[in-house]
Amino acid sequence: MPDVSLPDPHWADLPLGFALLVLALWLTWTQRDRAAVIGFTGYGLLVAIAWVRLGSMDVALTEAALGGGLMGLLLLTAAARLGEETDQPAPGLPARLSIALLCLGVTLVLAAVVLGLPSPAPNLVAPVASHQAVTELGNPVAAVLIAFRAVDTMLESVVLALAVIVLWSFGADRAWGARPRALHLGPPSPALVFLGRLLPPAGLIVGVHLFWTGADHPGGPFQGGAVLAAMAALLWLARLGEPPRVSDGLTRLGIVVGPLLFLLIGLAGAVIADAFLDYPEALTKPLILLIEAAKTLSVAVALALLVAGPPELPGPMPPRQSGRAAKGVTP
Amino acid sequence: MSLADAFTAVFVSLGAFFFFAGWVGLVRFPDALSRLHALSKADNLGLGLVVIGLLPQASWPFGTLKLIALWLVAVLVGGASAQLLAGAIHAQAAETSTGGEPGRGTEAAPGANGNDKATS
Amino acid sequence: MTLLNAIDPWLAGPRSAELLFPTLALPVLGLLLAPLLGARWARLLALASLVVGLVLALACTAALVAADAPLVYALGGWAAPLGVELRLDGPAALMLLLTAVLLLLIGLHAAGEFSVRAAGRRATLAFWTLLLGVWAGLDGLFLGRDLFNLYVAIEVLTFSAVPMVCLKGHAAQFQAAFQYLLFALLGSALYLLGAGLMLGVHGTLDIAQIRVALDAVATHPPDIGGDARAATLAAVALMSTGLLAKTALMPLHLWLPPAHGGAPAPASAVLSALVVKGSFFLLFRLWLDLVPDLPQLHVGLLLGGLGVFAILLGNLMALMQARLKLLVAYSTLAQIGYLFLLFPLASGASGGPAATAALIQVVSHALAKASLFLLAGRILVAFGHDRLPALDGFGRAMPATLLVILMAGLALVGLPPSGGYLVKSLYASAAADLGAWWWPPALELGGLLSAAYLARILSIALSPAPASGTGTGAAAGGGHILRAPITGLAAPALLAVCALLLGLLPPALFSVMDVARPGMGSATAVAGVMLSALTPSGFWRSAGPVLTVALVVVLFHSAGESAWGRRIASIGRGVAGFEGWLRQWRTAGALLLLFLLIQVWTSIG
Amino acid sequence: MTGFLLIAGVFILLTVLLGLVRVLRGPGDAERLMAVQLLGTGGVAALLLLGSAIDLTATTDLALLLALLAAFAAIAFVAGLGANPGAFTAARPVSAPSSHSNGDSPAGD
Repeated sequence: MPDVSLPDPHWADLPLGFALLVLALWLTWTQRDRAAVIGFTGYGLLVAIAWVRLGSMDVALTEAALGGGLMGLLLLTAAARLGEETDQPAPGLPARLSIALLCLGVTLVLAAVVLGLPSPAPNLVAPVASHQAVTELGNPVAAVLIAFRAVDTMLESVVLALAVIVLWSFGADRAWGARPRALHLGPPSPALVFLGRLLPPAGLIVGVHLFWTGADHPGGPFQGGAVLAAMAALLWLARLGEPPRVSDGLTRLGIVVGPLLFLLIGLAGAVIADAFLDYPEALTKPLILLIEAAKTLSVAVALALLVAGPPELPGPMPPRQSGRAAKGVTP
Repeated sequence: MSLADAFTAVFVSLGAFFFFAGWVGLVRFPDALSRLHALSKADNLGLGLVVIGLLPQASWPFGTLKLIALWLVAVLVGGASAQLLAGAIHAQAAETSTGGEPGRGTEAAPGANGNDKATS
Repeated sequence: MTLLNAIDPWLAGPRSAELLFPTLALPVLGLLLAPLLGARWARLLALASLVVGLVLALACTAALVAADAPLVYALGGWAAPLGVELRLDGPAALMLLLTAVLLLLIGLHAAGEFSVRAAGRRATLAFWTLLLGVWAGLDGLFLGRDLFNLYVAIEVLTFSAVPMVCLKGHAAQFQAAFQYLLFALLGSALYLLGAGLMLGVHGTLDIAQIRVALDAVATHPPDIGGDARAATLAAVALMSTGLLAKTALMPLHLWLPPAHGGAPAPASAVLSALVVKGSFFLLFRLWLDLVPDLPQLHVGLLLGGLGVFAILLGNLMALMQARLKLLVAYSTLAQIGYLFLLFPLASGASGGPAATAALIQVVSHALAKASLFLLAGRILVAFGHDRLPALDGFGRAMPATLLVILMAGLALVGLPPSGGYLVKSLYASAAADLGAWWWPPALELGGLLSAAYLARILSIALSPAPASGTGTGAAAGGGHILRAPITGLAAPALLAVCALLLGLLPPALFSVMDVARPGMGSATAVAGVMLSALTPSGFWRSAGPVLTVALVVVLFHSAGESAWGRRIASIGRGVAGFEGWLRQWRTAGALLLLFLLIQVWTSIG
Repeated sequence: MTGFLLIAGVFILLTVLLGLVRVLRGPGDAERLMAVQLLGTGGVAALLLLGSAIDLTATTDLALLLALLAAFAAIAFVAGLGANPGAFTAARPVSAPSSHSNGDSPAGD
């Protein structure tokens, strides 16, 4: 980590923290979906900047890649599909007040506990730094993710692959094998098509750069994959391409290749190295790069497909009410 | 202060000024389209001037190239999203005047105003 | 035998801990291969991996017994705190075995229902992939000893369990699944917050190392060690509140009845028998392994009190349900309550007889409940619905099914020699040791209420078919009963018999649970309570009240329209209204926060 | 120089933070979006200045990322308007809420 202790305007963090707090309170208070989603995108930006100030560039990049691109897209399309009206009445004042009080209590308790923590908090910086060389990685976060705690990273990427299967299983039986259509949101405007033609090449470079630089600098497969996924979603949104069918074998391979390769190399490690998820000394760096490349691909495919939604049949969908009723009939 | 630093100081200050102007416009201008106009100024000029100002400070060649690429991307993205927003504002203005749903208005329509005050 | 002799030295050797990583990797591998192979092969893949998994679980247990010490495996060769370790002790081995056996049996049972021909490609691929996912998550939970690793495992479990609810694609199922997802994620967030806090306090996430650090703190003067201990307890409170939401301890149960009641029967069986036990097992680990001196914490009273609340309200609500699957789901809520008596009654470093009781309850309920849900699915298939008032006389159409329901039900009621009986007696002996006389009566009352709903099912099943004019009775229009094949009874019957005869197992077998938990003494405790139960007087002492209650319910059922009947029904409506209020989001959310505050308060205060 | 760059960065950040008033007050969603847009651009500028001041190359990467993804909120917003039946006078309802999206918020029972 670079030394950020030079001239550090701590006082400038005060407005940032204040803005975060105000925006968070407004977000919980407002009742209009779309306004809240737009506010939430801004909140994501602020959080990313806050992570920079806290010295966690990797987290800041993740927050920006997800919160700035895909999250806003996902939430706004969801809000659009739901319509502006919510059919639930707002809870009454007593209910709101009591929950607010309880939240305040929890916050105070947490604050008391966190402020009472030893400073500096005991941490694993020293052991990570002393063993980092084994992994031949310059970025300590990458070393933790791919070597020291490889099992967690592997299982998290399994969760992502699982999430796509789960989302697909939410589609209708008769639509199985069709394409996802959540991003078919009306005819694209010329400006959107223009962006769809020009932005993805730039995004491709940034995404690959983030993956590649992740070995030694902040960045990595997740951040890079998220950028690539955002670009794919943009292409689909501008109708310059179509999401693949759920029955497509290559797509499925793309979803699982990251965790699968991770697991298989890990299993091989039990034979050719010292333990499950260990790397043989001579091949450490190439194997790690191979895993990370596959992971980038899988993250990109999975995130893009998560935004694209479950498979749907072409043609105008039935209106909302009858759509829900039709759901009750299983073929 | 070297020449490069002076250059940086001038251009970064100008950029900062345009951000300030963009903010004033966003908060003070009366209708959505003029606010959007003010915003585009900050987007393009503000960021562009800051980038130009930082060029002498960047490492050659990758830092400089990265900065220029960033500015190109920002101009591209800023222009296109302004276009998108303007289109949406127009469509909605047309819709509100032909008796569309007022609650969705992006203009300072009374319906939108009232709706909002009730929640905030 | 020769094969066993050949591998025996290896099992006892130092490399036997290497059995742990395939146990975790196998379901993950299956889960990733399933979408590649497609719906047509997913079933075969899942069942084949489950068979291998059962063998692995048996080998793990054998190795554990042979070593008579916990098996520890450092993943990637990195020891804690830098790396992540897997650890197998007695309770974990028990859970591994239970999971492998149950998933294999449920999988075999569901093989016909979830095939491409019967359920379509979508549901088939999803079901078998998710089954493998549940298995992967559970194995991760049982083997993990690192708080963040456990978090990842429980996420795998949640993301696999939730969509099982809506495999059939009904609108109501989607709503139930969505509720389940949101509440479970709320729990995850709290857990993660607690784990992060723990890392900030101790600089490690390894449970054993945190325990060591805490013991070191305890020897410091309070003004130095006090803060760390308080922060640790606050972190445990955060994690455990999150896990309470995932375990659906009443009144944090809003998601469970619609989810477990609405899912396809095999999925309900998995969810009820295993998934809620996963988060409970983590609670077991947290409070027993992490925080010393549990009995001195008042938080045990809170958890135990909620447990009693769940036992009483869950059983009452089960008694009043109009649908069979919802009845079974509410019975799960009550049975979850039994698990939580562990916390006020645990004693000593390893929990004593209360820990044995909780683990046996996990096993016994899993067996009985999986059986009941599979049977409810059978009835659903046969009659096309599971509305109890319209199932009059179903026992005459399906006598074998009714018999198995009774066996599984009696195990839940806790008649000797069932697992339920072991649980009650072990808790009673733990309470007697602590002088806490007020817990056992709640258990007994819960058993009687269970007997009441069982008797209600029985009297519906055997009631004479109504006059043909009304046509509501199941047996009345015998023509449209779909005869389910008798082979479908094999798995539920096997499970029910196991649950009912759990107490007859040789007590020495229970000592598997004691490995690496010094002083738990399961074998002796079980032997003690079973000896007293197997005398005629001991049997009647527990069976007498149950039979009386059953008789009363049957009589009441046949004379339901009396003034007494109406009065009781109006009380019932009041209870149901209260329970409905508890299942509102704002109530459940507020209670979640409230329990968090109380836990922090009582454990630190 | 470092001090100047830092102060300029903080100034720009403060300016765009004040623009968040538009998120809270609206009046319309377009204004909210503009404020978020301004926040994004200002954030990019502030990050560049900060990164240049204390020599963090990664902040430039982050700025690049933010600039690249800045349009997504606007894209989603406009696309969402188009998807809402009645928002445009399109010939056919292009996409009503599909059957899978469970319309109800989970509140209440």
